[in-house]
Amino acid sequence: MSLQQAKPPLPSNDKRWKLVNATMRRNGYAGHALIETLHSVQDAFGFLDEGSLRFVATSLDLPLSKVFGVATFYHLFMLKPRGRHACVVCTGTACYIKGAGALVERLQERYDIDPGDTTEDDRLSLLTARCVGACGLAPAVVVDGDVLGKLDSETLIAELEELA
Amino acid sequence: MNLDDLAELAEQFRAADPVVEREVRVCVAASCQSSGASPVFDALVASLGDGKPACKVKGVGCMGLCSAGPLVSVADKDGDLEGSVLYRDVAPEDAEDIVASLDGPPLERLRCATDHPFFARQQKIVLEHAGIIDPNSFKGYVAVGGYAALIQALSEMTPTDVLREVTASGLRGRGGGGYPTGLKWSTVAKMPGAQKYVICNADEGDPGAFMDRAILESDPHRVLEGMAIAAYAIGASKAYVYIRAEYPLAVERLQTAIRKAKRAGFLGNKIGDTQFSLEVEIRLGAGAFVCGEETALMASIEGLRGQPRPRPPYPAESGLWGHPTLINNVETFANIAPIIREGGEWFASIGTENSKGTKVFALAGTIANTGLIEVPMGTSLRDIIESIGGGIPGGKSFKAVQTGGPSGGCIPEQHLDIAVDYDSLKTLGTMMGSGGMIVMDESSCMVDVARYFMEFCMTESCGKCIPCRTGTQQMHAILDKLAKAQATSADLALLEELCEVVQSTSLCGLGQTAPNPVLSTLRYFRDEYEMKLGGG
Amino acid sequence: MPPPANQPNIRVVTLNIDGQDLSAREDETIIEVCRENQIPIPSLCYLEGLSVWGACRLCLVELAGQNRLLAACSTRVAEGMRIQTNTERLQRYRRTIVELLFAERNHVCSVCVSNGHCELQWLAQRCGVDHVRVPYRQASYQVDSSHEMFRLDHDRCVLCTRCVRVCDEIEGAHTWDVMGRGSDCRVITDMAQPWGDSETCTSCGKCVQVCPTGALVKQGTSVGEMVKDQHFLPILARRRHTI
Amino acid sequence: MSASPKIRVATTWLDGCSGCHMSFLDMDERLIELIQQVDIVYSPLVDAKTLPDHLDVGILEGSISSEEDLEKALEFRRHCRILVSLGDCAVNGNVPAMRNHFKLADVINRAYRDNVTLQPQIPSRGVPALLSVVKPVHGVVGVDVFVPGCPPSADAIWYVLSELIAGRRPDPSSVTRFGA
Repeated sequence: MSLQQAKPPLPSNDKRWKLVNATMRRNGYAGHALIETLHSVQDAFGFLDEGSLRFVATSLDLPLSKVFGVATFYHLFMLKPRGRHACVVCTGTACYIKGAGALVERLQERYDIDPGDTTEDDRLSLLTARCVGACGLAPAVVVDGDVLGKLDSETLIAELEELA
Repeated sequence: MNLDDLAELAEQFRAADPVVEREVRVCVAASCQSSGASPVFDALVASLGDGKPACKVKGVGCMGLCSAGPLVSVADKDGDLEGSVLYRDVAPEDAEDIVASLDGPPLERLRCATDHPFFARQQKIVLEHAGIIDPNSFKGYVAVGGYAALIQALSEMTPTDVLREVTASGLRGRGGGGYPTGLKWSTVAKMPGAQKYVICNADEGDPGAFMDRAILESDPHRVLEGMAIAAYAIGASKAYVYIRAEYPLAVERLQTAIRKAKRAGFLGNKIGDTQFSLEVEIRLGAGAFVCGEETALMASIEGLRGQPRPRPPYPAESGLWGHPTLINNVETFANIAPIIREGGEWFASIGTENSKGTKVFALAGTIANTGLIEVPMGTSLRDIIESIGGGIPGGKSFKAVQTGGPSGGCIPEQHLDIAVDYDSLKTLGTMMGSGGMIVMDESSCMVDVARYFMEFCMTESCGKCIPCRTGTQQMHAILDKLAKAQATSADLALLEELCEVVQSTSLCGLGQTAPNPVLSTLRYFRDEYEMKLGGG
Repeated sequence: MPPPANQPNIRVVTLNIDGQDLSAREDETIIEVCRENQIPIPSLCYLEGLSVWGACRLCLVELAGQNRLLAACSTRVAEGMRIQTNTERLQRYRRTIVELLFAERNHVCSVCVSNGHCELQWLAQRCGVDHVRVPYRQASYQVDSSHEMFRLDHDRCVLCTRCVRVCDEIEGAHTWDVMGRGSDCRVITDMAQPWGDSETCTSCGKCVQVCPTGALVKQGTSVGEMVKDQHFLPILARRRHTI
Repeated sequence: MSASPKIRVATTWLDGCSGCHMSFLDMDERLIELIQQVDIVYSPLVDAKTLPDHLDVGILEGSISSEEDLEKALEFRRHCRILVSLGDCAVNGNVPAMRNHFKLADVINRAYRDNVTLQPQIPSRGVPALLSVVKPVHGVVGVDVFVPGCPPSADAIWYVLSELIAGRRPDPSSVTRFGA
């Protein structure tokens, strides 16, 4: 007797679900494709909400708690949407030696948020990274994907203020 | 396919562009990209136009001196970096001048001397093509002799021959532990079972280390070639590259390389018309340092929480999905092709008694020349820091160099003359690690450095075993008290005791080595700790 | 996936534990041999009938000729092993590990429903933990009383994952898992929603019975009233594996 | 009967319920035997108002929750050769330390305002100021003997005192434990 679970319908007509589904199909809906699939959900939607986690769990036939456990283990996965802009301060050793700690502190103070949080107006998320690998540019900050190097906090804040 | 066929193919690729005599090479690895290499590349292409058909702008991998990026070198078609004219801190506005100088003397205002010790003292094996070939070009790799080692292995050597060469080379794992590579390969090869796996560990997580990223961004095919040779030697038909998602450029280049190698028949089914097949798949990490530990890495490939499990059984016996698995790091695989090409004995002639070959280091921190270097094992720390690295800038004095990342330690001035290899670093209470070297000047507080690394281990602890999960937290709390001059001598004694317990009882390497930065700074800079004692 | 392993011929080995010469099947672990021979080894995550987790590090033992300590639960015996289970060094480490556990969450034995029937409490006494040298973390945790029969108190949880394993391996529901990382780890049901809202929990109560502390308990119990019964586990585990 | 001079003992309670002292009294007829060998020179159970100098054994019940607790603990440490933490509150904070999860201001408001209907006010005179974090005794002074239990049984206390009288260092984990 086959107890195979039927694949669930896509959660909505949003085309992005097809991308997610394609990742799972490419991996034969195997349970070990969970992390790959979560990456594709986050690439498509920017974060992982409960609905998408449930969809992935049912599609890959994995327990809900296991999926949630994996999603919360890896720090790259976000369970909340990010702000319109993201400022990632590298806290690798080279950047730390060159003052990344002070950068983070100054940003916390200026925007009243902790690393990992987003300002109330959803404008800016402050994040930290374990070495973005731009040690030659220490201290390095990634603002919306662009690496800014050898920064002091006032220049950085001026850059951030310019963002819409 | 045999070596002659491949040589013919390489000749074809070299001859494909007969008019080109000189190349304007722009570093397009991540660090130079961060300093604006892409606009420089575009400006050079635009400036060159169709005016000089004998010259060509080419994107290449890392040239090493990252702090001076964007780097551009002008070289003869088959020329190396040392023989080239190197320009530093190039801006798009400089493109016109560089192009204009192609017919005349070099542009002195941007020139960066290549006879400087930074370049002259290096010996490149792993990075032999970095900064010379286009990492996105399969043909470019074959043209410089790429995949010859694989074809040689497949057409002229038995798996046992390959194992013999790798063993003879004395190569040790470049990921940190320094386990003999030949022994590891032979163990997996001897394991019974039809299904075996090769895994390339590209989860370079040590803060301040970017060797593997640079290798993958500069010369991805070389890593694939090493993996394919390993798979042939141990009898695997499936391989994974586990790579950090934080390295999008490296991921992209690796994907391109896999696709092109497969299309050309150097990966996939029946490689080089032999019975040997290998599928290579990329698996992305998701921000967990602990996944650099091999059992955690395998859990992550299996789609699980990246938590280590007790060893034994080792991956060689029971790895991915319970099958024998070979895990090596990027740099280890990058050493394989030259070992097959030149022979294990040749490789063993480089380096020290127990550490053979070269090692790639990422130099960072308060040092004049920040970047990527490759030196023979046994080069002294003083050479690396003062000569190659150019010493401490700003008239400050050297205090310590940190090696081995969060698992390593700090080496003070009095030990700078030590010859760097796996064993010498261990005697100093630190380790080779993956090759990050962070230089600190007199303004760095060593208690603060220890606290920084403990904070790292605390947040990166997977939470599975008690000593690491809660011990790192308690040690961090004491270090924090110390840094704030609120700790007592009883706190310091407790810190040392916790170091011992966490080191001896933690489940995996992360916890077992988490106390190292504390222990090593206590060993060499105890006075700084004692000066911080307060709190009555 | 791996093909089923051939059952090799199991040999019998002899080894020495704490000065006693013993024989054992070579597929046994050190802890199994110790339990058979009434050699006490403290443990928390290990439970006969569940898969080995290897996380509590309390069952570490010393093996002659090797500096690295071995977890008795995850190490198979081998011919000629000479093992020490209770050296001064091991006692010191165990003591510290138990202290670290007490300091991590909020174990207030005097008001705990498992008082007097708690494995952590016994361990503290056996390991000579009469006080905790490290400061308590004082992190706040919620109590989940949403399930009609059971209650979850994170304050008492030691993250041994016995609940996760029994639910997955014996009951087959996999309602429990662990979320987060490091000291933020927490046991959860389904998507970390209240236990009472779980869609997958069968209310079988096995998790409650295997929980070593007062983290998972029956509703309606008062201080010291929660007595656990784990006799079902080896029986069910055996039957599961012989099917 | 011992001919040697009696051992001078002081006890007091800090932030606790006094249950450990009640358990002490539960030694019943053994108290008579005890009194042959020890002098209880200062205790809630006797009349002395000030803590004498040069004591052999000091026994503290309760945790360090207020400035007065802190002062008493420091004074005991100064005056006593051997300091004993008696009971879970003294040993690990126990119930009093459960307030550590809340801000002190919230705790005080809860006690003196939120749940009070008649003239709610926060007392400022006659009661010692609370510390922001409740600590076990060894969190502020060195402690020599730890006797966990809530309360430790009379037997456990008897064992500990007998050992101390005999000049030995007791191992209370053989007779009591957290929450016992």
